[in-house]
Amino acid sequence: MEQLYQQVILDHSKARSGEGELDSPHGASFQVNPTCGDECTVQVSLEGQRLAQLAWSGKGCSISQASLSLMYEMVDGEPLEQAEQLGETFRELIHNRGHELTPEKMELLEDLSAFTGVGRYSARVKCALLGWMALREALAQARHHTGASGQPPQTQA
Amino acid sequence: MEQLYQQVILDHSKARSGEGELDSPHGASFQVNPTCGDECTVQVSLEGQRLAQLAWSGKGCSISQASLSLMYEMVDGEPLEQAEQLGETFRELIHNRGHELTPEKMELLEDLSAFTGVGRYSARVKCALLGWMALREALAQARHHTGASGQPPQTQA
Amino acid sequence: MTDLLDLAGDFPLLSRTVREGKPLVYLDTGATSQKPGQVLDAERAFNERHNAAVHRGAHQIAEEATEAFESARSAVAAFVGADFGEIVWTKNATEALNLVSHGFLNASLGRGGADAARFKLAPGDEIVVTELEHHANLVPWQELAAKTGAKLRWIPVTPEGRLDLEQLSVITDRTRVVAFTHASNVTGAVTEVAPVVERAKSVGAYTVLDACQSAAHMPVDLHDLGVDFAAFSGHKMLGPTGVGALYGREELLQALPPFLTGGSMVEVVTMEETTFMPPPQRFEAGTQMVAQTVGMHAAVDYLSAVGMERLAAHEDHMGQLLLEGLAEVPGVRLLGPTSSAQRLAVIAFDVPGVHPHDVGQVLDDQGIAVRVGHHCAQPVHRRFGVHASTRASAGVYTTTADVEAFVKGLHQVVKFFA
Amino acid sequence: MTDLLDLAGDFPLLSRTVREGKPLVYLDTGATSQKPGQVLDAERAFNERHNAAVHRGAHQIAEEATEAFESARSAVAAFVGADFGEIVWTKNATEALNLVSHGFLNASLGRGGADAARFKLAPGDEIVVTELEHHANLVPWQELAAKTGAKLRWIPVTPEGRLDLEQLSVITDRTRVVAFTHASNVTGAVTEVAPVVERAKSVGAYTVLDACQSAAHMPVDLHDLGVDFAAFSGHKMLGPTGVGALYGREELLQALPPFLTGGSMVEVVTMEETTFMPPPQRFEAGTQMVAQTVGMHAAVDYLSAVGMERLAAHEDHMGQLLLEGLAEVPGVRLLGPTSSAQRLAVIAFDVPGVHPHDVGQVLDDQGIAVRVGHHCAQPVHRRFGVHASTRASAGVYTTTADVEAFVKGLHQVVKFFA
Ligand SMILES: Cc1ncc(COP(=O)(O)O)c(C=O)c1O
Ligand SMILES: Cc1ncc(COP(=O)(O)O)c(C=O)c1O
Repeated sequence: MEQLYQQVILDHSKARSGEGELDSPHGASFQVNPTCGDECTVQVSLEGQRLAQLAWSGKGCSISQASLSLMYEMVDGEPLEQAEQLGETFRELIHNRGHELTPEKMELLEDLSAFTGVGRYSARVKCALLGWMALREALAQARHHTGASGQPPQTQA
Repeated sequence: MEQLYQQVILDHSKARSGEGELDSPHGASFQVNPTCGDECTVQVSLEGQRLAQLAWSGKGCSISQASLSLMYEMVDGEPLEQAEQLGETFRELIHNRGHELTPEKMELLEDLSAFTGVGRYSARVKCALLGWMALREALAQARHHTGASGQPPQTQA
Repeated sequence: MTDLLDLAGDFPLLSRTVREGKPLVYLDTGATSQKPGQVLDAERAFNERHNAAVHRGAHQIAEEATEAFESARSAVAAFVGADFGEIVWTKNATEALNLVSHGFLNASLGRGGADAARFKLAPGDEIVVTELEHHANLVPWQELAAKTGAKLRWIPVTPEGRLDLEQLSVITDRTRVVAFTHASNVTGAVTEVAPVVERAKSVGAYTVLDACQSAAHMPVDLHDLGVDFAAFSGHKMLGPTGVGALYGREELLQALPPFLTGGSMVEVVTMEETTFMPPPQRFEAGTQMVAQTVGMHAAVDYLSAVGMERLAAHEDHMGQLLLEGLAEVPGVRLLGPTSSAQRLAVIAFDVPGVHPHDVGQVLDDQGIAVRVGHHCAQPVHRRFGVHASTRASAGVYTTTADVEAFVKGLHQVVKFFA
Repeated sequence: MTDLLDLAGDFPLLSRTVREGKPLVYLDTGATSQKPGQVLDAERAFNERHNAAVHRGAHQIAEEATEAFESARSAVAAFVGADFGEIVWTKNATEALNLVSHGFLNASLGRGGADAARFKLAPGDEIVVTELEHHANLVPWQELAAKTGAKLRWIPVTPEGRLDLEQLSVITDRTRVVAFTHASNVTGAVTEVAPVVERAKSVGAYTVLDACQSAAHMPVDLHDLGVDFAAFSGHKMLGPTGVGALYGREELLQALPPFLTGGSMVEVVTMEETTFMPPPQRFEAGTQMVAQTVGMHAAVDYLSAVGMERLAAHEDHMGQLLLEGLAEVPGVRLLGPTSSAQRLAVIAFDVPGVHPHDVGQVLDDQGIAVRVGHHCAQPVHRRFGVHASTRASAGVYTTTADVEAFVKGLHQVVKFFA
């Protein structure tokens, strides 16, 4: 249990950094985890190739809420490409059935590496990724809206 | 095989006594055996409490055709009650899984006793009874039509 | 003292371990039951000896398969107090409920001739459901309403999680159908059927009972209950997945237009048109789940051998222990009646501040299998002001040791997330 | 010389005897296939170890059940040349075909929003089927036509029992759907799919392929065939009863409105309305036939291990022997192509003057199981001027001894009724 519920996860599930709403987002996405009905909305606005602002709201388990909170901390204000790459790496980690990725990738993930254990529980994979699915869709929408160049990467959920 | 296909069955399946059509029947019934799509129509007209005339048409296997042909020979012109009782006894025989009924009943059945073996083959039960189901419905209709008294017996198919 | 049952040994899955060697404590029977060896053996024996196309072949195995299939129908009919011809096989209860709602739809679209006119719905008509329903007995009626222009109304739920029988005035002269659950898969509340049926009859509405939870956990006699239609699933009552049944009063099945169409439910087919067989065949299109009906036959035989009264008493006892244990855990909120009277051993609850997923995970880590989420019943969760819950549900094989492990586990949960 | 297979030993039922000790000669695979021990073992192992509610639980067994269920989907998808998300579980092929026809109906009734508008039918539109169809791919389209006002038309059949590809002009600009069989369960004819798909595409019509017989007896690659939808059944391809599948091109499944509604296919449910999940879940309402999907997984694994090319070559050889044997029996009339090219080992015939029931009975008496009747395809029988026929059909386990017994038995039939 302690391996799954790392302290950073428990902390972030309460801290909920970045919870809120944007006034006029460029992109937004609402996602539901049909297993449990958990929901989240992620909103983004861009400035050129930068994810200028992110806000989220949602209800869900500690894993999903912590994932959103940490996502906010790590991608808000960052270059789009970096945010998207982080998302891909995080997806890879969660699909890795509880095993770590290469040291370089684990370093890139910083605190998100606390989610390594989630991959052992296939029913929780969606919890960890729900916010990131919303981010991907919101960014795709925002790019479309603002005409920001670059394709959002097309990969597995 | 010889037990199932008694000579009287093979003969009647070719003889087809009573095949034809009535001009203005008091009752008629069309029945389908959904297993094989076999069909038959039985028409009757009454005179008081007597089954004055019966005619049938149909396509089907030797069992079903012989059953119709013998039915014609045994009930045409007979009192309604007798025809209906014969039908009930025949039904009982066919549902008896290949065993004979009491000697009295077997006697009542006359040539129809050749169908005893059919009861061993549950898939053929419907073949043997198709015409008799049609007779029952046709008679019920005819009674209703002509106001002939007496209730058609309500029993299992 | 209740005569406690000791049947876990009949259920092979219950002897397995999970999460690195922990004995399994299975408290998710409300979702799906485990199957006794007797059921698995019956299915296998059928497949090894009697498997063939039903109602079709002239050969011996086809005859045997047909007899096995129809004798399963007759056993299941007897088990729920119905006649042979009143039971239609479906793949699950959900299909059974859809079969009824689509029967009404087809009648409304002009199918089924004069006989089916009684099932026609149009704007001005109303369909009544309840706030307690599983999605399976809600969404099909929403769809029917949307397609016919009928209006959907519903009976509310009391703070205890029961149908509010004071509110039966929702059923009016406009009501054509009343669809309601016999037992809630969230609150465990068992519905008092009589007043609902009485009210529905008094306005000429048809009744559709979701007997999914009840048929598995208490004696059910559908003729006594007097409903028009009812649905239940094999996998909830020790039977295989992939088989369920619709009950319909004979006279109604005679008049209801078919739903799925195809082979084995037709009489005469030309390119232009088709005539249909009488029920139950009219509703059984295509090759049926024959081996699974044989398994379901074995399941109702097993249940009958145990005796549904004894089973209910055993589960009632387990329910009481679960309720008592839950009451000991600080802060935990029960969603449903607090006493085991008129209630199944289906115990849903909220641990404030801890999401059900996290509750379930910590229990799972101790080998305890419960259900978390909305249990396919979002409205009743909304009624209780929560989004999801954790649910422990007992079965004929549940033991006091299972309950003790669960209560201990729940204390652990509260401690972990404190 | 074909590499003949020798697999009967894998199939427990084939070693039984019938009619007082006669070895069973099973030539009714076209109706339903027998199942190898591998399939029965896989299903049983699932039930004994991994049975739980799928897509719902947080506990270990529920995770395992979900993985088993979804990995079966992926195996079946690969087997028919489809993508994972393009396979929807159904109880049989009939349900799969109804799912598509009801998707069109629901769209026509205004369900499914703007996305579904492409599936709307109205008077003036046409649906094209063929005279060769099994009732499962005919009656649902008759129903759809009756409910939407669309007109049903059909492609005729050649004297040999093949789709008449000279008559594809039946498909016109008015055609919205073309539903046709990949292989006839009566004549055995395998359809040349490309010209039909090409013609349908050229007029913007959707194609629906009945792959029930083909998927079980020859390599099938649905992407290569380019059809929009396809249906098949587990029980015909060595798998369990109670499971089948719909294939739909991803883009189309995304747009098609749901059919059965209930649990596990919804996102947000209020009393007033419901939003639905993406495919394939949108089409999988209620508890699924999970154990049966696991059995079907084992079946396609078995078939793949044999190799569908080898299986087809083996069955082709059996088909040739059956055709040769039949030709020797005086007076017997074949309903279907006389050569085994582009044809399955499904051999229907008429013995003039002897009703199929009687043919079947005399064969059965010798332990030979064949199918008699209209085989759920009345129109093609009418086309041949007969009411019913006798059909022998081979499978992967059929041996030359089976064929010899059959031919000998048929001589017996002719003698008996001479
Ligand atoms: C060609 C064809 N189509 C459809 C079906 C229907 O399949 P099922 O009965 O499994 O739904 C069958 C088999 O009965 C068939 O042979
Ligand atoms: C009360 C109730 N109704 C309906 C259903 C639906 O049953 P199934 O999923 O077997 O169709 C369930 C179970 O999921 C249930 O608990």
